[in-house]
Amino acid sequence: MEKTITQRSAWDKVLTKLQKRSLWMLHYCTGCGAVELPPTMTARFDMERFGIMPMVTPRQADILLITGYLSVKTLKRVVLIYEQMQSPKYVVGFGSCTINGGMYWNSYATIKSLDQYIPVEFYLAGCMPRPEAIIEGFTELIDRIGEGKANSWEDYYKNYEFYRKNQEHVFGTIDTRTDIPDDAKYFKIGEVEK
Amino acid sequence: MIADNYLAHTADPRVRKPEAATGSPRIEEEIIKAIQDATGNESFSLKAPRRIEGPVDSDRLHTLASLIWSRVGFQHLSAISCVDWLAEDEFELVYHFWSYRDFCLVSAKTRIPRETASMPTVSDLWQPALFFERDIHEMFGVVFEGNPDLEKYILSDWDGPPPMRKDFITREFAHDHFHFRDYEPDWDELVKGGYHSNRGEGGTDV
Amino acid sequence: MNSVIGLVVWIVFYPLIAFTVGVFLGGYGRKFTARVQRRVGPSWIQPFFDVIKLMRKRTNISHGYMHDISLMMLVSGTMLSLYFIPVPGFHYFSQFGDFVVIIYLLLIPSLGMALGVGETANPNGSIGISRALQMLFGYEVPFVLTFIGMAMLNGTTSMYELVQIQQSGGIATWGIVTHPLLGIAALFALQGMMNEKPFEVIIAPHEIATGPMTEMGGKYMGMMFIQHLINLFVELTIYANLFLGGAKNWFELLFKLFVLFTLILSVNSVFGRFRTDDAMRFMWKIPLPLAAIGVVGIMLGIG
Amino acid sequence: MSELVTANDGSSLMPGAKSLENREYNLFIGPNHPGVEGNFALKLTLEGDTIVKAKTEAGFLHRGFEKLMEERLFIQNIAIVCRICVPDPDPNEENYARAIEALADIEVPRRAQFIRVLVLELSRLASHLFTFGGHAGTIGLYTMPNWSISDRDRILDLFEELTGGRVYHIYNMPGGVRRDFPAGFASRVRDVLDYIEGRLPDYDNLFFNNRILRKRAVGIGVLPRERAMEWGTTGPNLRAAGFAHDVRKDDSYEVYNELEFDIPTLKDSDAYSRLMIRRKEVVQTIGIIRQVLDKIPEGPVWNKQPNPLKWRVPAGDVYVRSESSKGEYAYYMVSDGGVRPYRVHVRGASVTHGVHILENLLVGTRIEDASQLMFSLDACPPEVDR
Amino acid sequence: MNTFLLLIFPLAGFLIAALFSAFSKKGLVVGKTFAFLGFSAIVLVAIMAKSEIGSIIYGPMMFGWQLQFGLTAISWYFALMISGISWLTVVFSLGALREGGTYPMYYAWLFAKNLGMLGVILSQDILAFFIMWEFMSWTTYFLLQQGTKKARSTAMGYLIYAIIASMILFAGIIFLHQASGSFGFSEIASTVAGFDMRTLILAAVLLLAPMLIESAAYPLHRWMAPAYSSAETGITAFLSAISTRIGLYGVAIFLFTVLGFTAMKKLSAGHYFNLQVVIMTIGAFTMVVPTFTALFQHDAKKLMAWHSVGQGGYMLVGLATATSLGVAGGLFHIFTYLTYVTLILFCIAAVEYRTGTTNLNSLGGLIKKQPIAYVGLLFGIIGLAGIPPMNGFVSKWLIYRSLILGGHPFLALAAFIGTLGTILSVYKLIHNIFLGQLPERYNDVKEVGFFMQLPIWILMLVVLGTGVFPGLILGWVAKIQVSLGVEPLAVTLSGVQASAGQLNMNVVSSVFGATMLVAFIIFLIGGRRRIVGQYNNYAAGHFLDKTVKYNFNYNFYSAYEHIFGKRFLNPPVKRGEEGLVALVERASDFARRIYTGGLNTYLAYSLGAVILMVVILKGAI
Repeated sequence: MEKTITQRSAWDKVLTKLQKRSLWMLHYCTGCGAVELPPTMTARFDMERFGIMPMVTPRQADILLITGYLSVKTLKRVVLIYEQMQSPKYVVGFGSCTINGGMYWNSYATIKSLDQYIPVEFYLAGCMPRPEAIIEGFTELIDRIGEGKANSWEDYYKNYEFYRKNQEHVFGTIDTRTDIPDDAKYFKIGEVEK
Repeated sequence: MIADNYLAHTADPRVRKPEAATGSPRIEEEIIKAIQDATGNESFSLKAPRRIEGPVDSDRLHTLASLIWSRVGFQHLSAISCVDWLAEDEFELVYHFWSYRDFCLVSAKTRIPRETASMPTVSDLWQPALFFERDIHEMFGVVFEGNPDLEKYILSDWDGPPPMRKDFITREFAHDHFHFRDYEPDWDELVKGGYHSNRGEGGTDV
Repeated sequence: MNSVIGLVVWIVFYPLIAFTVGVFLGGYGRKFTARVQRRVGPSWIQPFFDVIKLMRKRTNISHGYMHDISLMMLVSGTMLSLYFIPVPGFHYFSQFGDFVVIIYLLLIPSLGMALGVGETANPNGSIGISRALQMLFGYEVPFVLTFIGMAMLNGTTSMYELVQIQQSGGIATWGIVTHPLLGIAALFALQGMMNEKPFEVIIAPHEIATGPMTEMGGKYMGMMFIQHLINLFVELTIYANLFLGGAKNWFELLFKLFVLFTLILSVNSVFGRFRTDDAMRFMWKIPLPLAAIGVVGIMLGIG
Repeated sequence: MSELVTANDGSSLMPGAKSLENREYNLFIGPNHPGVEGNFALKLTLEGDTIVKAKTEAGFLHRGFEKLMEERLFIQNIAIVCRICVPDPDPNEENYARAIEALADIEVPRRAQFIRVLVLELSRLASHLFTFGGHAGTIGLYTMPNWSISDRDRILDLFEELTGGRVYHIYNMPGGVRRDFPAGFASRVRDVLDYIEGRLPDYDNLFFNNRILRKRAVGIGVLPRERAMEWGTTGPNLRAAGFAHDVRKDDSYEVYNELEFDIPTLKDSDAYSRLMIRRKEVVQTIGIIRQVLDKIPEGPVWNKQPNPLKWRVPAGDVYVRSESSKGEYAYYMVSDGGVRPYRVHVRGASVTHGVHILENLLVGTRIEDASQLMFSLDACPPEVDR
Repeated sequence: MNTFLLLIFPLAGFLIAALFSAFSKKGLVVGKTFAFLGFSAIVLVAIMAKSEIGSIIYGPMMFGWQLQFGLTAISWYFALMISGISWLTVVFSLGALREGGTYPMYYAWLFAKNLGMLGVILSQDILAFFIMWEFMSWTTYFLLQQGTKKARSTAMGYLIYAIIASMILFAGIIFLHQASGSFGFSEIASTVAGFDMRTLILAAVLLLAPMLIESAAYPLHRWMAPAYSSAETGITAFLSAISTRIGLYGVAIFLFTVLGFTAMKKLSAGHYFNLQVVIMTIGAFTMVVPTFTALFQHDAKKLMAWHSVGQGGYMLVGLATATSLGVAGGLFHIFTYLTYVTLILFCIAAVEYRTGTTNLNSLGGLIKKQPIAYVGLLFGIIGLAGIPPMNGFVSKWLIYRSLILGGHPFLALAAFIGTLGTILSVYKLIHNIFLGQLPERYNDVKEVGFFMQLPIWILMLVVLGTGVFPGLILGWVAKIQVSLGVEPLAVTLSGVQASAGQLNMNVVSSVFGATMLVAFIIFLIGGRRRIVGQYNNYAAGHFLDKTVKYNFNYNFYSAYEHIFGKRFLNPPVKRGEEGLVALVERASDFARRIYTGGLNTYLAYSLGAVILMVVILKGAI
């Protein structure tokens, strides 16, 4: 029943064009890459040119920026916060550590591949990515949203079992108080795979 | 009581001793002698400029530390380090004391057995020891008797063995517990359809 | 208003006009602040994009029916007060309710918001509301006193008549000219009313995580945005009507609004925020005595 | 429910209703909150808006650096130690290199020592500018971060030119530094220093002399000198309490004892003086960098070392200290004569400021001031977590 | 005839209920039924009595004067309110009183209290007024005792004030009788008109002071909140709604009928200082100070009790303006206040019935469990805060207008400050009871039963109905104004038609409705929404569960404490007064030991002493 990209109505396209100009980023410094965000936000690179603003609470945020390595302890919080965010939501993996663990590949405390735990829209490679790279990434994200392609968040609803399994493998069961499969049914987001 | 002692040792901040700041050996010899007088411990020696170190028995450490603290004036506990000597089956605890008065660092080293790793706390003398001891307790499993707060702090979500012990191999743990990226992704697919998840076996991208 | 159709057209389009003006004011505000901060700043209609984005969120969470209703109260209360504010070409409703009504109608959004935020059961929100309500004492008291002064002076509590009186006499009869003390006091109060720094204690992201907005996401936040934008228009227009002589036409009105807003923004962008109690102390130390002196002057002038 | 209801005798309160009355509630600041520096959490218990109990929670940034270092070659570790403190990474590299130099008895060329001082001080400058922005952010003065952080970017550009990295430089090697100045670098450093010095009056007008900042920061989180020393405060926070302790002078390293600079102190030891001490240090730091540029000798920048992949450092242990922008930094390194360090213990500057001192100072302050207090202590969570 | 029945029915009810409670051991159901029937009858009689306005019934002779009772426009207004609120209280009590409770004379005293109040408002001469006044005060005392043990001591606090008020009033009556030789209102009024300044001041003080004490005007207001709040909650509602307002009835009668405008005009020293301004200033203080005391209460009933003090200030100010707008505002405010305060206290009682507490620091999140009580409370607080479209707004609007246009800017400001304080404290009330986190122990709480819901529904309807159509009540208020000799208000069904600006509540409400609809449409345009549990909440990345108390309610408005300091909340007056009450209690304790009876015995003695005093003073007359 779900509308695919090609079935979008003209009205929908217009609204998406407007909508993509506003992206709010969750103010959550998960890793050391966060240190490059203040320069990106402030006068020199000025992220707000693209309508991107930092936001405090997950309820208002569109982008969850995982700025670098994630320790297991943080991953729990990230999952909680990711589930608290309102769809559509976009996860951007930031830096090499999110892709393959980076230089912490043998650390007992950090995860090695972010997309096993939450769906990632795309990664920004580098350690750490420069503000130019961040802005490049964001414009890429804006373009994808405009084209209706940025739908990775649906993956979490559709393949919740997979993500849940991986999460539980790392840190056991947690109660985020959000019933994702039921939410998927309620909000009519895709089909939940058995 | 503690505050009084600090007051007694706290020199006026504006009156500095430039000759001390340059670290003349004379002062360090005086300190070694003062430690010797105060504690009767003769094993402390000058290792490098402004660095004095010596071994202490684990059961005498607290006494010695309090004497160093109260008579010689080493008011600053710079750090407590722990080294796991697996081969000797011992933990070595190194207490680094700094004197604001004499500009000199004293490292007191003590060894305790690995199995029954336990030390009296020095947090009654130096408050920063609260953190260092809790940290060592978490990372090595050393119990500090008398420390009021040895709860897990940094590793509060960790249920494995104390990770800094030498017999804990982090590489193996990481390989067992974390999913490593499969390094043969379908790049064409990634470029075309937007990157979703590389879900290993069975998973298909949307 | 000689034709019913004209009236209906006004009633339908007035909120839209106010919203549009609010969008531009909001965008201008962000652009202006950005320029002070040596940035480029967002688009002029950035608030509009934000609203569209927020209203198009697929999943929204609510904490209960009061949470929903509170947002409706928020928007409707602001729209309601909007209708009672006379602007060039439209003052139909201002005959049915005077300034006292407007002041009270402006409390509906606050109360609605407070109730909804209360239901979200988030202490950040509750602290924010507690601060917001306490701040009412800070800015409403001098503001109401200045209004009482103006009403006493002109012998009417109707905002439309106040505008007419000021319009008829030209600049010399503007409230800010005849009673500069009241005008300045009200300007301070306006700064607080618009929740701009240094009186921005309600949102305070570093302290209470945006306070009342903490649990607002998606369309809830979108409605808050809509209310905020209309409110910009409402509050600035109230001040313009009371002290800047209202306006003969919309160009004049918009000019006054943007000038006034610039004034407020320039203070906003170079100050941090007060603590709640300091903010109230400030309001009681400067604007309130100013307004009181002004009112005493008016009383003596009458007596 | 019926057992709760004892309203039959007209009593409006159930027995023990007083005990049900729970005045305290919990409020969390962080990890997902702008009011904390980095990924860190304050778990507050409040009564009204006053903090009655404060607990910190760290470990969100724990990567097990000390463990990782034991698994890597000496040379490999240079690349990861800088990650321990994100805003001010260079003391880590310098300390690590100096520890190896002490163990292996390596001579560092004088030019390299001067360059190290230059890098350290530039890093300190960058870190302080960052802190100013953060502190201003906590009181809602967002113009200041926009100014100071974009000014900090000029320093990062210098780093990029010198080392190739904006944030992490991986520049200090055992035996010296990785490369010499590019052509014309010194004059560009001077330009940036002039620029930043020229900006300081603007900062003063906007921020340091801002009456609202004074209103909010004066008298917040007072840490008397005796108590500061008891709690192991170091660095600018200790100097703000009126005690002139600076590792650069007292336990001098590199060529600091050849450079002239003051140790500014303030007496009040509140959030405002902790901020102002950093403001004063910026001036000192600019002076130090100018002296470095004036006095820097010509010569090699690196004593060539044997093949780093097979490099064995003699057995022994060493404790090296340095003064970072946050306070005392120290590395305790033990080598067993192998190719990898046997044990490296990192004593970050924030382990005292960010944990127990913060917890103690928070009690009795108000929720409004919590994050300002943390930023005034300039506690850097990754140093705590390692 | 109906007027007569208005006195007879409560009297009979009192006697029967008293007998009943004396002889029946287990009679709550019977008592409830009897009270319900009895009060229904009184309401019916009160409604039917409208046609008898203007008639006079002569009572027994006393002191050579035949007591007169009768209905006027204002007394019918009050009679309707008294009987109506009593009926609602009884209906509420049908559900709220539990079997096996210790309410020995609950309904008897309720009847007696009704008799006293109806007697006061029906009395057409000053002697009858005094006698009924005395009766009312004593029944109030006994009614107050029907609560906790604490209520006994706080009731004593009330009694001290009541006795002082009676003494002053008694002195005033003697004084006026001496001067005019008559007890009739009109005779006294004509004599007063001839008084010189000093005598007039004496007369005004002697007549108005007791009324102000009874209506709990500043600074004689401190008895009320502790006394009312420690009573049983239904009684708190009843008492704060109407009992104190009898004092305002007295103010209205004495101000307009006995003293008259001439007195006000005479008692002046300049434009800004006369009797009117003095009363208005008292009113202004009454508006502001108790409202702020309410702000810092931690008990819902106490908070509301302080508000019932504070709201009295508005009525007093309104009456004292003696303008068309102001008097209408004051009189209408008595009605509006009565409706929403009863509503609020009934809702609080509904919560108390289920949770057993009214402590604001231990409740929370009950909106999910008791939605009807919540909506009731919401309507009530919107009314109390005076926000459109509830009726509280109309009465406050009238008072504001009269103050602003009457040239009293600072009084108007005080009224506004009082309103702000009200908004703050009622928000605290609703937030701490119904919003926020639901403690685990209240997971099983249910909505209350039909009989407790019924008055809530009725009052909600009234609060909204008279807000949208204020003309329903204002029409009668205008008639009262005529009878009091004030220029009547130009009233329409939808509001007020005044010279300088009108108020049309129909327009305001319908625009409100329309904008609400628009807002609802905007709400629907947005995506689907889902209601989540209370622990699905932003906690800066922490996991919430029931062990975390994540609810801010204690010391809700702490910034004021930072500004004023804690002394602000505990002024010296209060301490002195507590000392006085303690002293009297000790004395009564001593007396109890002497007479070996209960407290009631002691009271009977003191009642006897008062009567003795009357007899002695009779000689003077």
